[in-house]
Amino acid sequence: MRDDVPGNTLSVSRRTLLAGIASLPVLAMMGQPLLASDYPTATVNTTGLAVTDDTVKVGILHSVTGTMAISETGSVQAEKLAIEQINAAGGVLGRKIEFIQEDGASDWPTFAEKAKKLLVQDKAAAVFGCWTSASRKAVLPVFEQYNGMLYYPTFYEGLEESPNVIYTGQEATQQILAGIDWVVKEKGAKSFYLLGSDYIWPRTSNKIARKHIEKLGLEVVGEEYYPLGHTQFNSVINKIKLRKPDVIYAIVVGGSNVAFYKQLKAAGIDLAKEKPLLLTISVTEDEILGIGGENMAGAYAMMKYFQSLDNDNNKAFVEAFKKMWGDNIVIGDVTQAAYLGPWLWKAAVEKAGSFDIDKVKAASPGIELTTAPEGYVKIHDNHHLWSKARVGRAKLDGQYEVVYETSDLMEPDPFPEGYQ
Amino acid sequence: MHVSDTEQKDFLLAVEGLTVSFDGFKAVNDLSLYVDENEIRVIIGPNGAGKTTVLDLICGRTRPTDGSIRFSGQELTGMREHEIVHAGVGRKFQNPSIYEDLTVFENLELSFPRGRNVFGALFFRRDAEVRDRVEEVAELIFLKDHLDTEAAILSHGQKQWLEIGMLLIQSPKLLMLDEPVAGMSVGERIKTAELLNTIIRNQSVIVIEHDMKFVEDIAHRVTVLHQGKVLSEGSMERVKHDPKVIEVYLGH
Amino acid sequence: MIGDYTFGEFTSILAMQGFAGLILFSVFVLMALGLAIIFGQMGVINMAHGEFMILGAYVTYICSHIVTEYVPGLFPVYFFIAMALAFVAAFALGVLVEWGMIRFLYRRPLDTLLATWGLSLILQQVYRSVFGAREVGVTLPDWMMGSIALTDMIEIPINGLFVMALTLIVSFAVYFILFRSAWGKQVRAVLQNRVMAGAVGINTKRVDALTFGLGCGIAGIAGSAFTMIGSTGPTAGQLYIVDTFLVVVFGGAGSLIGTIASAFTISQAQSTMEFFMSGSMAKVLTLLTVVGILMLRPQGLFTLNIRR
Amino acid sequence: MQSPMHSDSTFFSRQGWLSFVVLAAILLLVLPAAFDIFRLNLIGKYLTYAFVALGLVLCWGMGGILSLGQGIFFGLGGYCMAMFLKLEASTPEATKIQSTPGIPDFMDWNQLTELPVWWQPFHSFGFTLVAIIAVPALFAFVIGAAMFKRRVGGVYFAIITQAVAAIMTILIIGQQGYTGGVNGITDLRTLLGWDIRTDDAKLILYFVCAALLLGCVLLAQAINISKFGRLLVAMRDREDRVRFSGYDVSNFKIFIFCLAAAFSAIGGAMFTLQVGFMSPSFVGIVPSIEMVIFCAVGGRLSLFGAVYGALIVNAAKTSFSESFPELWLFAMGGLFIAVVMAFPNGLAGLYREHAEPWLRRLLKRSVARPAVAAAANTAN
Repeated sequence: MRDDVPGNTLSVSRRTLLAGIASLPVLAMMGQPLLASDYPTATVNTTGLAVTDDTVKVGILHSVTGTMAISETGSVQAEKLAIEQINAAGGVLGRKIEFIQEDGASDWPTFAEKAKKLLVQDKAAAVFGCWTSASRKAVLPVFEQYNGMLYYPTFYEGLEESPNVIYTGQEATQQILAGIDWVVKEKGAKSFYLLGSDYIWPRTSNKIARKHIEKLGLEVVGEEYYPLGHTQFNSVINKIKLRKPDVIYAIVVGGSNVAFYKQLKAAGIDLAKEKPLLLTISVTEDEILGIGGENMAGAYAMMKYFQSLDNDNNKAFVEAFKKMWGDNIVIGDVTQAAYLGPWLWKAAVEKAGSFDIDKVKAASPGIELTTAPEGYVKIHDNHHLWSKARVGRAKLDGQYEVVYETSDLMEPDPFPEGYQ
Repeated sequence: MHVSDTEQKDFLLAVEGLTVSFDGFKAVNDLSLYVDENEIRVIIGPNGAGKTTVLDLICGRTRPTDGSIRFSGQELTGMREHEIVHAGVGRKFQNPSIYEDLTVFENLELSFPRGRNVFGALFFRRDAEVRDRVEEVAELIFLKDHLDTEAAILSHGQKQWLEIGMLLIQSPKLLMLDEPVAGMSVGERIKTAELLNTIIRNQSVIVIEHDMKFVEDIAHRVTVLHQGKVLSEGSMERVKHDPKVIEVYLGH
Repeated sequence: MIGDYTFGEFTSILAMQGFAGLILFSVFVLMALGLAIIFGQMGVINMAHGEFMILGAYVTYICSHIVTEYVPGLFPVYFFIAMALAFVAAFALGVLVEWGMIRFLYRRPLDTLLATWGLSLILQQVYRSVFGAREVGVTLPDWMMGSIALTDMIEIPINGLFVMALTLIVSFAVYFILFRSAWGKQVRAVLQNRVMAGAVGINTKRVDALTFGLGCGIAGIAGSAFTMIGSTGPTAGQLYIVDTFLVVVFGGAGSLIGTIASAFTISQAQSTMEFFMSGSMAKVLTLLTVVGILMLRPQGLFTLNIRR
Repeated sequence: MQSPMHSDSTFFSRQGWLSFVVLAAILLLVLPAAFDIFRLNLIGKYLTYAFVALGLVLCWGMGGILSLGQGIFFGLGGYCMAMFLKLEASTPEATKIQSTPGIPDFMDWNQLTELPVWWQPFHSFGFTLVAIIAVPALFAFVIGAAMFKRRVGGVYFAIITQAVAAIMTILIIGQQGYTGGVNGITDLRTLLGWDIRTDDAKLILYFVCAALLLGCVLLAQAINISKFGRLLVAMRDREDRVRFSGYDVSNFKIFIFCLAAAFSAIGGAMFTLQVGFMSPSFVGIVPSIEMVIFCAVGGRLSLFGAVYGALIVNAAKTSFSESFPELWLFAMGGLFIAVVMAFPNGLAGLYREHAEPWLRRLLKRSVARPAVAAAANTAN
């Protein structure tokens, strides 16, 4: 998805994993644990997955090293937390989850290689992993060939629908459309300047945004792409000043982010004044850490989840997460989506009454999760999630304040008619 | 000796009005020089007189700012180095420039004028013709018994000979030797003089040398350079007694 | 494109764009000066140049933390202290690297390339282990943020002015050190004729170490200044390396004036093209032009036509 | 006079043949027997880098031309192959979900409605095979001709090739409608109807890869022992002497650069086949420099060393990143420095200095080796 964020292993805080268990209140809503004895291994596992009478193996496949480690660390932490909590609540079909973690090393062939290892050698019943589109594209053929289950957490450009993948993040239309409608309605925005790092996600997202803006009869006054890692944005800032758009719609990623927002501020564009207003889909709380709250304050982000979300599920989630991984940690949209993966898988397995991939696949559409930190989610027939779209306004302290959420769940539409 | 009937002759090498400047400094300034067939010409001059630069200009290593260099009817200025070599000009450098990792045989073989393009070199075969020619040249340069010696372990003088041999094997019409006897023993100098006198049966030679004894032994004519210009030219005798030359060499 | 805008807007934008180009120019000069000394004067290809810059950036980051924590009163001026420390840290590391590695490789420029690339990998991992993988941000004193509004349209970023002033100071300092000081004379003597310089009593080893250190130190200052503009992360240094080398090579190695001229040419070209086309294409076109010109004129823009 | 060196017929020395047989046995017998297909596929991937390293031995080790842009050619070869496979995978039936069925998926996502003209020829397998070699070689020719004719060499050449690699990456990523962008060209399935994703196919592809590699080693050796090979070394050490012996030095450099590019391209194409996709992450500066280190670790003067270097460094990378991911960069960085400072001739040099004398004593072989360093270098 977002790409090329320089960085590497965030040294995972060494606190005891058991801390996570303290957050059992979340689990109260999950009903009574099932007993493994009611589900004999021979019947729940007919395809030779790594399922025994009391354990089931899953894979975690993210980059722990390389440029993507910085972004994927949160997802690994969330997935481990979810697994820990599920085990504490009795596991899946009465079986404890054991995870095998592999490092994709920010290198797409390595992802493919490790995915294959997880499926072929380890017989993982499910894999939670990947972050960038490139890594997902690299592993997708592997999952389809060896019939595995992948839970993919990142918001992404859509244009994909694989029976072997559950997309727990938003696809582009879910993330973008409601937010644009909101700025048009609430902020009276008439003209937009689209800006992005140069690769598929910003380009596709901008394409969808542009079509939507034009459908609304409004104007796109500029569209620009900069290479990943670009750090000089003065020219484009000048162009923005010249064209005077109401909204800067920015999908800049990685190190470029920091440069872009700092230079924007230095050039006298104070986001807090909202003239122009800045709307982004690429800056989560994680990224603000690097950009600095003072450079970002006043910007709007369109996501489905913000750490500040005010509901009981989220409070419990944030508390458990901090207990497990440290108080200083921030939780972004993708981290939350990664947290959903193990829970959605558990629900599907228990609905199917089997670990068999084909049965899990068949059982997945319609699975609901009322305990999700973002509220309520449900798996669509197209394997994406129904979820709400929200808009947050960045504050000085690096958190977002939720200023808008859709009243209904947005339907996932990875191949949006009229936006292609 | 050669009589200077310069006007009528077809020179092997005719350098006229040659000038080169490096950032305004004229290292060679409007220099003219004529070399006959089968002549040994020695260029002398104090340090910085432009001797080596003249050789560089002739063999194409340095591009002249102005002037012409005609070599047996061909204009050399503007030609690329290897084309100048193909035209028949061979050049030995001041410090022996040989392939130290290779044997004497291989050094000579690499200089053998066949298979000089990419595919020629790929499909080059070491046949009898090559062997015979290598041996022939090796004999000339007194290295017949060292054919299998790695060039690195030759004496300094032998390295000088080897480099001369590498030129000879190409049968050039003009050899340009930059200080060929530097670092040679007296015996080696004598042999080198012999060698030069043998080879001018078929070719001409331009030599830069400081060793006056050696110069006297070999020179047909001497050209004295000073500050990029020809100061004096003629037989060794004449040059030696030219007051301008004495002035330059003995100082004021 | 003038058709869409009023004359006033157009001139403003011309001014703004010129200024953007100047900032980019300053950035390039800061990046390239250190490299020009090391590569141009010493013939060493320092692929870890970017990492020396990042060292400066991290030093600044640490300073900002220490100052906020312990001596908040100094905060408005801490940046100057930070830059001085950044220079010292990068200089010291540079001297150490020269002593431990570079001095064995003076005759093998291509090998310095590989060895310093290895060094850059190690430094990246050190930064990552020490500072974490995340990008870190430096908090700037208020007076360095924001901009001066000249007109409605024309706003001059203060940090841009700061970088430009810094570039000017550093360039003059380098000029004086290399061309007006006794030590500079020694440096140039060693570069021109190492043996002879040694023979007349110049400590060539010391000169080498200090020259390398100076180049690295300037990189440290550059890195420190860049915290105002861009991000600081373990691998951020690699983003700069190709640009920096192109600036130096394009200018003609060995010529500091050439480096400055080439930084000016490349920055103006890139900034102008960025205005008329997408950033990616502008970048590609700039690089292509530079490579193309280098193919026609491999010695770079400015070079002495020397006698071989 | 008729000493061994004067006869031109020794292709390899005796040790050279032995080394070749050992390498062939390792690649074709030992490794396939020792590892399951999953690991073997990985090794096959490492071997594709050995093609690049082999090219670098010729170009850098022998010829002194350090290219920091070999990833460009690896990538071009890989992309040519990927384009063919992608077209084969994008049948109208397989892509009926798209708004324009029958074109690669990423084109559809980028609103392309028909196949670009320059993609058309990649429907033909024959054309693709030619293109895999010809496109990179031609590109290398253009770069080489422009640079070498103007005597750009050494450091300048390295930096410029690096810049070209940067340009290539930005272009490929930026032109995603035509190239698949940062994702690359993915989801490749069949080669002329043959499913390349099955274990059997991977096994066969491994053997094809190993055989091609051995073929390239032989070709490289043939060049080494030819006059061309000696000229290459001569040019590296005494360029002016070669030039003034009447050779157009630039032509030789261009040729060897093109050949190295072609080797890299074969590697790239085999990479695509074995891994199942191609992406710009193999084109840029970092992979290009890593490829140089494979060659340097193996020994920049040794053809066999290059192969072992690529294998060993990559195997180390995989196992290191599995067990101590944090240490990997330290190890890699240390390796660079160590190779340059302590053993510039790499593993091959160590082998020659230490292992070989010991082995010889062990085998009680007293055969005098040819004294020619160059010949010995290439034979080991």
